[in-house]
Amino acid sequence: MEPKSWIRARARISPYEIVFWIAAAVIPFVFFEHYLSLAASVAVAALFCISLDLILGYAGIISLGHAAFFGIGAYTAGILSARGWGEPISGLALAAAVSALAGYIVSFMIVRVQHLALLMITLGLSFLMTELAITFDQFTGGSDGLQGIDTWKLLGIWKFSLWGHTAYAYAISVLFILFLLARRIVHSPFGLTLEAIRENPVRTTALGAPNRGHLQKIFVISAAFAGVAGALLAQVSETVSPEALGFQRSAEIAVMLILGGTGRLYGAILGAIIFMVARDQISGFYLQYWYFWIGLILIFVVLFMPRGILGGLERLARIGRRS
Amino acid sequence: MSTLIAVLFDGLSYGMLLFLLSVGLSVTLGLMNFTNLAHGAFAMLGGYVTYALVELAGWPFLATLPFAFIVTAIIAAGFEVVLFRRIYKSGELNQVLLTIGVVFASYAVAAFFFGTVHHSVELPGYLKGFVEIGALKLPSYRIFLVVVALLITTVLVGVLEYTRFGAMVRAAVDNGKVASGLGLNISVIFALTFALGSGLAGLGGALAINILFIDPNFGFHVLVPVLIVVSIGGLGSIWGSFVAAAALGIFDVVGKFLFPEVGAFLIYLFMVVILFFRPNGLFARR
Amino acid sequence: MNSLETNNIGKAFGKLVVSDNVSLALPKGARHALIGPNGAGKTTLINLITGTLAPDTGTVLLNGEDVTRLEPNARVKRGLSRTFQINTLFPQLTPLESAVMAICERNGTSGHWLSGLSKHAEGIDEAHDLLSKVGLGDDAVKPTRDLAYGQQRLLEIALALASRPKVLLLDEPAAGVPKSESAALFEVIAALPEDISILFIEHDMNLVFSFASRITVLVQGAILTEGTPDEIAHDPRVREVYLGGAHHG
Amino acid sequence: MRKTLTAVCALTLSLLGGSAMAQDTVKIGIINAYSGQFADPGAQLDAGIKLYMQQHGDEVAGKKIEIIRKDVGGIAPDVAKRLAEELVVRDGVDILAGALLTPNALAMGDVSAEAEKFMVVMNATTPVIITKSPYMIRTSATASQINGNFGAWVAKQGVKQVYTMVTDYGPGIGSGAAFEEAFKAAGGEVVGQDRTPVVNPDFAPFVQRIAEAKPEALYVWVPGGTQPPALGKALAERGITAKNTKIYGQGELTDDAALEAMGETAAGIITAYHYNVHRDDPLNNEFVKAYRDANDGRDPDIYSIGAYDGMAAIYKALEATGGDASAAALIKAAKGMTWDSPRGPMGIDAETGDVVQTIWIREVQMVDGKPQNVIIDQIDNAR
Repeated sequence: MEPKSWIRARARISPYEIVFWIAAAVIPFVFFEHYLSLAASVAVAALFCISLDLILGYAGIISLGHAAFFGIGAYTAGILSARGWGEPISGLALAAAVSALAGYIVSFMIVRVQHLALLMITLGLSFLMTELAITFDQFTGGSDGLQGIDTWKLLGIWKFSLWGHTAYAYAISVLFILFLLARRIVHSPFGLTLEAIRENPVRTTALGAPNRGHLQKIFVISAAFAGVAGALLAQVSETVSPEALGFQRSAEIAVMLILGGTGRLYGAILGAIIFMVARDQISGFYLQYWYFWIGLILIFVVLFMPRGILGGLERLARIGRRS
Repeated sequence: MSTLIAVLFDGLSYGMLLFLLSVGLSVTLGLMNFTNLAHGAFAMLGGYVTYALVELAGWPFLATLPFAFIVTAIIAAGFEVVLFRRIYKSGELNQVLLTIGVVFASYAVAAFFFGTVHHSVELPGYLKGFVEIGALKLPSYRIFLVVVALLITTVLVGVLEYTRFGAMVRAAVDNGKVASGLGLNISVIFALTFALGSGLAGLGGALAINILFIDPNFGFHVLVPVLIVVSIGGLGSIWGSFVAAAALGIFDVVGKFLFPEVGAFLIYLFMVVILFFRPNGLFARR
Repeated sequence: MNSLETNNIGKAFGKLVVSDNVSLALPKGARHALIGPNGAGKTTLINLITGTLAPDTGTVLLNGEDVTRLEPNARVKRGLSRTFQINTLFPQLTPLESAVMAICERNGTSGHWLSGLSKHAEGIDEAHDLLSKVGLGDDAVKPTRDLAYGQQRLLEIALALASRPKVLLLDEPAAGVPKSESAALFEVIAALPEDISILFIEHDMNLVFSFASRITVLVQGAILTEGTPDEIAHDPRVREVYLGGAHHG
Repeated sequence: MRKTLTAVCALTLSLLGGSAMAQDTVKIGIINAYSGQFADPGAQLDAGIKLYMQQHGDEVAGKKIEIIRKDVGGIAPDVAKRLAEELVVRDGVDILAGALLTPNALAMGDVSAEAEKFMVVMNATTPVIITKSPYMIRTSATASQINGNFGAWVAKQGVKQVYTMVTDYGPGIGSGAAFEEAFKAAGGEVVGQDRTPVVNPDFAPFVQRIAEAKPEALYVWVPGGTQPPALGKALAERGITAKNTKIYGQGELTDDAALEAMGETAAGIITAYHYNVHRDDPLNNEFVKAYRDANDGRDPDIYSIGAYDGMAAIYKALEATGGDASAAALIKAAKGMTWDSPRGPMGIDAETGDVVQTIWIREVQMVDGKPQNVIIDQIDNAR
């Protein structure tokens, strides 16, 4: 194949994608009207998952503390709103900026360590942020969570109500826009460079790449994405508590991403959908013991779909096409 | 003065508890390079074995400890053969996901059999209360913990450094191909090593009941402190874990004693700083 | 002015001296071979020149500029490029992607995160030309891990060329290449642009003597002798240390 | 535009559906922690609900009571809020209840206010929660109700100086502050303040600090569960007992597990609580026996009684409204209600909707060689 068209094909939008997004925009409103609140939080989780995929799936930076940036975004938007400015979109923008700044500061540390040390440092930062949020209770409301968040009407028109129509429309729109941005990033020269660094950092250095600089840059971008996801949750649920920064949220999002499949963007979205919906449905049947079934699902996926659910589906599709 | 000694001793004994819980992970994660987040679940298993034997079958506490080790080791070996063995080469992400799955399931199983309530065990009289040395009051159970930890360290270092089994483990880990060429049965050695590491977790869990109690969340709860100890100590280093655990325990307790308002920060700050400058931990094996 | 110079470069790990006051000079367009028995410190010297290792003593000059304190990637930007003895590639990426990445890094577009890759048409064309030149044109869009070993060696060279080096360090380019594929490799090496100065380590004496204009013999981290292929071929000391006992084939 | 239109249509449809169902059943949505770190108090709370319904049937004023349970999994206000919204929107509940944890209760309160649903807080004790919705009542206790009154009581016993040690999160800090404020108002002095971590605390360093400070009296607040026995052990192991330091605390401090851990060193500790499992009273005895029978011999605790009385409040309010489950009717009926509970006489404040009850002051005494909480005083109609 001609190289330029091969490169172009690599980034071409497939019909499946178009179908997916139309379905995502329409199906919840039409068929799952009573699940819009859940759908909105799935969209938030998917966005957060994409932010982790940018560093883990594309750049190979593993993190057990990414909720730190999610939480910073959530608190930024939350505090802004509780102090009297509840306009949602500017809240997202500010949250992105503050999280990006935090990500920039942390990134100097992140790019110098790997493996277990990286896991533990990110985890430690997540715990430190949680402690900070509890300690500075005059800003954050402490462990009871931030009170008084009031999200204004979206674009001055649509009110956020408990029916979740505005919430879902807002969340899916933000997810879609940032997904397009993420998609553009991973198909840019920068995205290719990141994949190369993930594959072999020794070689990229030998090709003149400043690995750390590149990794810092994607870390900052990813932190901003996570911050937007956190801000979305704060605005839609009108609550933030220190748990937004915590280890459990970090671990859960990593589980969703690996479950869906890393380095694919859609793996992040699929992982979030499957994990959140499975938990909602299973915990409806097995109030106390749903952990058991979630655990079995995770074990099953690792054993039979080692590249995540999306990776497994791709393999099935390939086998199907061949036969 | 006696308060200072008492505080240092509290720190040391807390550290020893952390050591007993984490030394097994140092073996499985450090030697076998298997990211085993289910370590805490095996510790919980050992804890419930001791609880069941003491409270339901009426055994004396000390007599249950070997069983906490053995039962956990056998069940862990079963897991190794059926599940974990398949993912040694699948990369750490898959290992994280699968072992977290095991922790999730273990929570539900524990809640089903033992309820959500926390349990403790009845200790024999000589492990209760405190021992008075002059003006110094040292809790008996904590003295016991320190003694057990020293014992385990000695035995473990002896086993891994000076026995044929230890040599085989190191050979299998360093170079599986060469070792199997020498006629070693790698999969048996790995299963035994995993059973040893998890059995130690079970023993740690049994010893921890009296301080941390045991409930279905135990597997989640101890995971983070245990990972901290192992990462700071350095993978695969028994002494590293020992020193790191002691240092962490003392640092944590003394920190909270002197600066209670920032106590919770210190331990994480300590870890982040150490790992930033020594990413492989203080006593890395490699 | 020499393209590459090392002046009394030294490095020791504890008591083990791996590089002992090595001074080399490559004029523009040099074809300079570095030979010596295993453990002579050849790859170490390459690592000291590229900056992967920091020397204890001495300096490295690149086109007259002292680069001893520069990071490896900064030296690449100044025209120093290398290949690896053991394939050091991007297994999941295709040769085309690998080369495009290398070219983007060279021309400063690797940080562009908002423009699609396909917008960088010249880079893609250049990458494909480069791959075609080394004979990988037809396999440019196969994942690297699926390429034959000899093809992967060629990709090593192609990637090193993508940064348009003035000085190229080849670390055993023919290592492990089966006889059936080595002809293609020799052709590529012979056809390298004349204005690039090349320092190469090689055990294949056919390649060394057919290609090098000067040869340095390294033993235990130090230079034993340096000279033209003719001089080296007839130097009894070289025969003794190199061809005598230590040759490993 | 079309989106708003669908939204409006959906709203109308759901409202119609909701009112149609409301004719024969009253749905109660319970948001509680059934899994995770708080699963055990969650289980006790749920057992309280179950026992009440087992004893009183599932029909009130001609309406069938239907319970829909949701697991919030721990402290997660965003999830609690979503679940509350879903209960209202998807399941069409009439009443929101549960609210084990303060952050979750606060988030549920928003939904109660917006959706105009009656809400019963069955556990969370932070005072401010009750202000979140005009349709809310509480059947547990408030941090200030127990500890404010207790602080004044302690000062009245002639205690001059106290050292406080509370868990470093909302309920602990709130309880400690209420105690200190009342204690100081009555002329006492706070000589030291420590905060212990919420998760996995090793109490050793804090107990050492107390041993070093040698205060006249110690006030402690720790959450129920593993912490009271752990603290009990830490105190006993370092020789701090009521013999050398007066020890005060909220009732969890001397729960049965803690008493077992401390043994006779517990004697003399004085605590304040709104529920005593061992209080000899016909209503309580019957309740405890029934609870044990239904739960493998386990004793009820504050979570159980909060939920039990929460259900009592719902049943009584529904009886009073003749089955009208609208928030306005229920809150009107519930406010000012009083009844006899296993915990003692209790009621709902006519103004605030918060709980009014007797606070019991108990001292640990050795009874038949075993430490027990013996009631030595009581504060009636505490608010």
